[in-house]
Amino acid sequence: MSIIVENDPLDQVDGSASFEFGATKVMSSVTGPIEAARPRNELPTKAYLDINIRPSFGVPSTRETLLEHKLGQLLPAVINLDQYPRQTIQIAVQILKNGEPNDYTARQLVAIINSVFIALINSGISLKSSLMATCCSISTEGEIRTSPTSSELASSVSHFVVVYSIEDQQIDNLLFCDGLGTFKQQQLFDVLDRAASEILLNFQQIRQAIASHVSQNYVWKA
Amino acid sequence: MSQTASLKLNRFPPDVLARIAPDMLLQKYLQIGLRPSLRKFDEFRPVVISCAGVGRYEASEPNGDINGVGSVLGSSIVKSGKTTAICLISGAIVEDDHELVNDYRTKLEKDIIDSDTHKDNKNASVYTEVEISRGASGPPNEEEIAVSHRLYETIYHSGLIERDALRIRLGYKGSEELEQEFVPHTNYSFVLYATIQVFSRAGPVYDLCYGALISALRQTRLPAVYIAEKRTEAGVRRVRVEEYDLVCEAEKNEPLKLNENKIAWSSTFGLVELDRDVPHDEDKMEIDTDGKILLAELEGEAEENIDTRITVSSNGSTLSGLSVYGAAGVTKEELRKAFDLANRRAQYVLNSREMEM
Amino acid sequence: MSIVIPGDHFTLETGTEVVLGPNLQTTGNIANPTTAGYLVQTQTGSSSLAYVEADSKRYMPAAQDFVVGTIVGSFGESYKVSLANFSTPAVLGFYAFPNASKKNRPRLKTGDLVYARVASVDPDLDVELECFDATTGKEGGFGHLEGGFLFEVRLAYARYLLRHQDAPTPYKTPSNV
Amino acid sequence: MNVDRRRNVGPANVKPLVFAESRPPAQHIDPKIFLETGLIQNCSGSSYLENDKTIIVTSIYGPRPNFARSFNDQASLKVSVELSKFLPLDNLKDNRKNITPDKERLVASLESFMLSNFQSLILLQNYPKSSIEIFVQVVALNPAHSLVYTLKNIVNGVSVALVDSGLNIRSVASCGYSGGADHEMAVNFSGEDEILGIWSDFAAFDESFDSAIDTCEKDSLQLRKEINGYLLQKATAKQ
Amino acid sequence: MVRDYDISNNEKQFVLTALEQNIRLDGRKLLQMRDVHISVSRDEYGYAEVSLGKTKVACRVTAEITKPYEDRPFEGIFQISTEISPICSPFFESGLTTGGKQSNDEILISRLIEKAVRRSGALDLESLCIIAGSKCWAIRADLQFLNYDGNFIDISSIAVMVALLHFRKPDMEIDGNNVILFDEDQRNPVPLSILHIPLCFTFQFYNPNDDEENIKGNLNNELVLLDANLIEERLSLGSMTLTINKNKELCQMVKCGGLNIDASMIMNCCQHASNLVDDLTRKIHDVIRTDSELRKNPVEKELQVVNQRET
Repeated sequence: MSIIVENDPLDQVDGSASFEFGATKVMSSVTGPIEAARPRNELPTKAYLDINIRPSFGVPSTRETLLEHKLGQLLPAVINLDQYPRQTIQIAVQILKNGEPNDYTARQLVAIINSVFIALINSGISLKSSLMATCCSISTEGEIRTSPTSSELASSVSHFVVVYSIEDQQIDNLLFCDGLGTFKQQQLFDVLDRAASEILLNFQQIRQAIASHVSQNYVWKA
Repeated sequence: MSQTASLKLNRFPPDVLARIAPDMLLQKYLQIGLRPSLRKFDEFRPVVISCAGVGRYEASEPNGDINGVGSVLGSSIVKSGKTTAICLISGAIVEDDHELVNDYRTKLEKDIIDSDTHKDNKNASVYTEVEISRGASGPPNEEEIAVSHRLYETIYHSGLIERDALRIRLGYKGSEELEQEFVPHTNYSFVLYATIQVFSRAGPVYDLCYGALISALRQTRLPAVYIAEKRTEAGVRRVRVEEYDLVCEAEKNEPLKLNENKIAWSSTFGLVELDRDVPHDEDKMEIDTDGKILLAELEGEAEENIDTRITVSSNGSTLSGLSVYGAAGVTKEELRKAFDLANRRAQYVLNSREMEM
Repeated sequence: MSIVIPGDHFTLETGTEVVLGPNLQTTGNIANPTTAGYLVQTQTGSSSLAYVEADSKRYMPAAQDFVVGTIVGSFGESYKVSLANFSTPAVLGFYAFPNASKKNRPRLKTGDLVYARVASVDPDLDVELECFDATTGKEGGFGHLEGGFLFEVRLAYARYLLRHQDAPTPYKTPSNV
Repeated sequence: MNVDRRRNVGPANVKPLVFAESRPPAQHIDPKIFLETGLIQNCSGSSYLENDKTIIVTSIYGPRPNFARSFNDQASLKVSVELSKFLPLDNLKDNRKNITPDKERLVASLESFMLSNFQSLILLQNYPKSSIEIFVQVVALNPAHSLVYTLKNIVNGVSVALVDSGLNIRSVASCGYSGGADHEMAVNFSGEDEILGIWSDFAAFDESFDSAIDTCEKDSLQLRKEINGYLLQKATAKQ
Repeated sequence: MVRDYDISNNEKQFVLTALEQNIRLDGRKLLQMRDVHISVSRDEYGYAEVSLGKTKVACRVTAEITKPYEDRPFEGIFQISTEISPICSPFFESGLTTGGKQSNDEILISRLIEKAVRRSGALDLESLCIIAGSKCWAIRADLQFLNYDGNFIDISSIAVMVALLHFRKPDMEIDGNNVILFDEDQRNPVPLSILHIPLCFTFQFYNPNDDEENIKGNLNNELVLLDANLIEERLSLGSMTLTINKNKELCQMVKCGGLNIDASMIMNCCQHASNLVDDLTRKIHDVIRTDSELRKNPVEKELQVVNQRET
């Protein structure tokens, strides 16, 4: 897949990034650690994640709440939340282009996860590891497609969002997997393998984007 | 002034320890091969599925007359351990609009292209609202919304309900066929709604709600619908609005057609690493397992503290609706173990006598 | 210097004293960067130093840093000082000024700028500031800043300016014009 | 346009299901009740009451600390009634006002009736600085049941849940019902021949009013027998 | 709790002193607008990104067929959504975390844009009617606020208007009670009927001396500036928004409290805005024209479709 990453395009937040692959584009921002907006968001031992996702059109609905929930399940695995007790880390996401039918969120979730990861790096918040998300679909013929297009998704039997952590330039742990539709056990394992090699391949682009941003921030070092 | 200070060993009862140091308590149990919920590692809570019998076309007693009242089309009560979920299904009628918006082509070409235009939305789902009783009123909280939408999403993509199964074939009163010339221009379909109330919440809510929803859908019967009359009203500023009065038969109905092989049961597992450093009594039985322990249906404060989870639905052999997350990472071997358990569990629950009702 | 990202582990030499700087986490003798930046490892005598030089926008207080903050209010016997917009304010005690006493307390208004030193940082407590030189107890240039303008810069640039006195831009940042 | 963002409500332009009524709803009401307590774990007391296809689940939370107010010398009581979605509400009419109120107003009047009834029954002064909350959920409703008849069921459900909760109460309440052709009445009695509350649509206090009270009392005595029987059986089973 | 920027007295004094000398932090003159940069999507209709200095807003226009309002059977529906996400600054809290309550700034922006665009009849609602009383187009403009550096109002009016001009709805035919929609490949989609282009200009007022002087009326040396950036907007003592179109018609004028200003200043502001509106309108038209020229020629498109079918 061809990936376009824009590093730190936003001014008022601590870290931001846009992630575009195919017809899907998402912009994410991270601010924090900041003071909790209300007392009930102050957790005594760790930071509170305030996640806010907005759709490309229309008002946020239960669909976005579920996406926020999924992101909230994934992120504690990579953020060192316990380093920021009582603080809030605010994550705001704006979906710019869906790139898939309305009843699907796979491509958007991939773009959300990847853009939030880069935004987190830019914000300087302490992370445990690197990660990357990708999506796959299984067609009616049982064929696996990585980063399926909108029409491939629509005609698929099942589709998956897979997130792996990356350590020492290698695929490490399966951090998140969200599968919808019906599939066999073996098919899922094939999907995980395909996703892993896809991630290993594409993470180079993200790494490069991060590296060039770092050197940009230190122009005087050159 | 001589006083000696002494450190006393503090002992906490399990429920207190579960609150202040859930991970410690969990490890203490696991060391001796037990769980805080006292179930075996791979043991699920007993599940009882029963008929609520409140639907319009359901009978409240076996072999009794159908209730014949109300607008509930299907219902179920599912009890898992101490937790109960009551699911009610109802419906409404909507004018099909996808014909209208997606039918891009001119009429001449319609037949050629029809086959590929409607592929994307052949599935339907149930608009679900989950309510977990917790001694507070107000709008649904984030967890309730997430569970509700997850149910909608999982049912939609699993292909359990086809759009065609909800299409209404209009008749005349008393079930006569409708004559061609009276057939309205538009097509109508049912929309399904579900409300699930969860009492005594403990353990995985999603599994229970999924079970309740599936069980209620299996009981759901759709009314036969006929056109009572065609009204042409003069509305505001004498705009003519054509309306059809659609009436559901009081007793005539047919069961909602489900794709039987897509009926599944959902199971949730927790994955926890055994901490060898936690002190434990030497003489107690030691479990030998390297790596992580898979626990079926986490329940109680100590167990629910585990944040690596696997949720999967299975019809006994085929999987659907998978959710895996957690910092510990999940290996294929662990997934395989979870899937096997989920398959066996689904076979057991779906074939049990209760499910037949 | 190489650019590292989280997950790029490297092994610390055992047997020698290693001082860990910012943005590193260790398990045993394996170190893991917590953000992206330049990995800096230097050797001085028997001990070595390792840290990740990373840029960000939000200032995270570290003890002995020199900072410029805005007074946003007072609470009990101390001022609340904002070091970055929307961050939890730091605390600057009324007696953390040179020669301060019950009778001679500083008179700062909300919105005033102060130049101070970070006295203590603990994630579970509020950050504490002081307006005197810890070694002499004297003023040491700290206190109320009058006139001028406050420029916000990225943290890496601020550190660069602090280390290079001959930098081609005004000396301190945030600084007086 | 206000959209509910917290619920997945589906398409906007739907028509509700309209059913042809082939037979009038059964007029005969089966007075048999089925009771169960303690079904809900995470509250102080609960009850499940089933009567002729009407299901009412009551849960009581409290006494729990009340942070809302600075100080109160007795517990504050709150009653919430929730009618599940899809319930046939056509028969729930408030005949006192001769109008069919919307769902919210209906619920509000039920809540205020219950509040005044139970405020005097629960020994609130024994729980200073606390709050007690009663949640009533009408899970299923027999469309033949009128508002007043449902009220009776709700009151009896709450009464049993109160006993289950172990909260200090003066006595066990039981509510009786009397329904005539044009008038309906529900009277809530405490154990000592004392009336806790009357809900009636009688316009005048004439003989028919008195006889309706008598009918209610008889009904309530009968119900008390059933409730006590259940509670005794439950208590002995425990031992 | 409302979060706000902590602006020091030093910054405040510095900005105001500079303003008195007709200098702004970014080097502009008091009544000078920042450069407007407009870009529209090449591969879809109805999407525009506008930046005004560092302030950045995107707008997406979508259309669907629905039932018209009962009391307006001959009109389509037009909605503008102006919810501000914390993505543009933590200063704006999200609607859901505040329990659905909008901040004052948000309410102000949504009302102003509503009046400027919707009530001024920029979009011809009657042209959106398909079958009176039963079917019409519902047009929705969703504003996405991406970066905050002051003046969300003016930029929003530009973004909404560009996105509306850029939007094309599918062509259709009516066959009795059926509506047949045509795909992009089949027939070129049709633009909306835009009657005029109302644009907002927001002026901010300051008094470097004492507020009381204004009220007493002895000295009226208040300062006025156009298109404030973040710090200028936070320090402002009052603001006024004028909505005006190319024909120099004033569509809206709003001044909600704040600093008392000289009546004649309003006239000067109007005059200034009407000088600026021409350029800005031309710029918008240029962007739209360039975009439609870049898109494929319709005849070519038709042939392509035919070819595809034959092979």
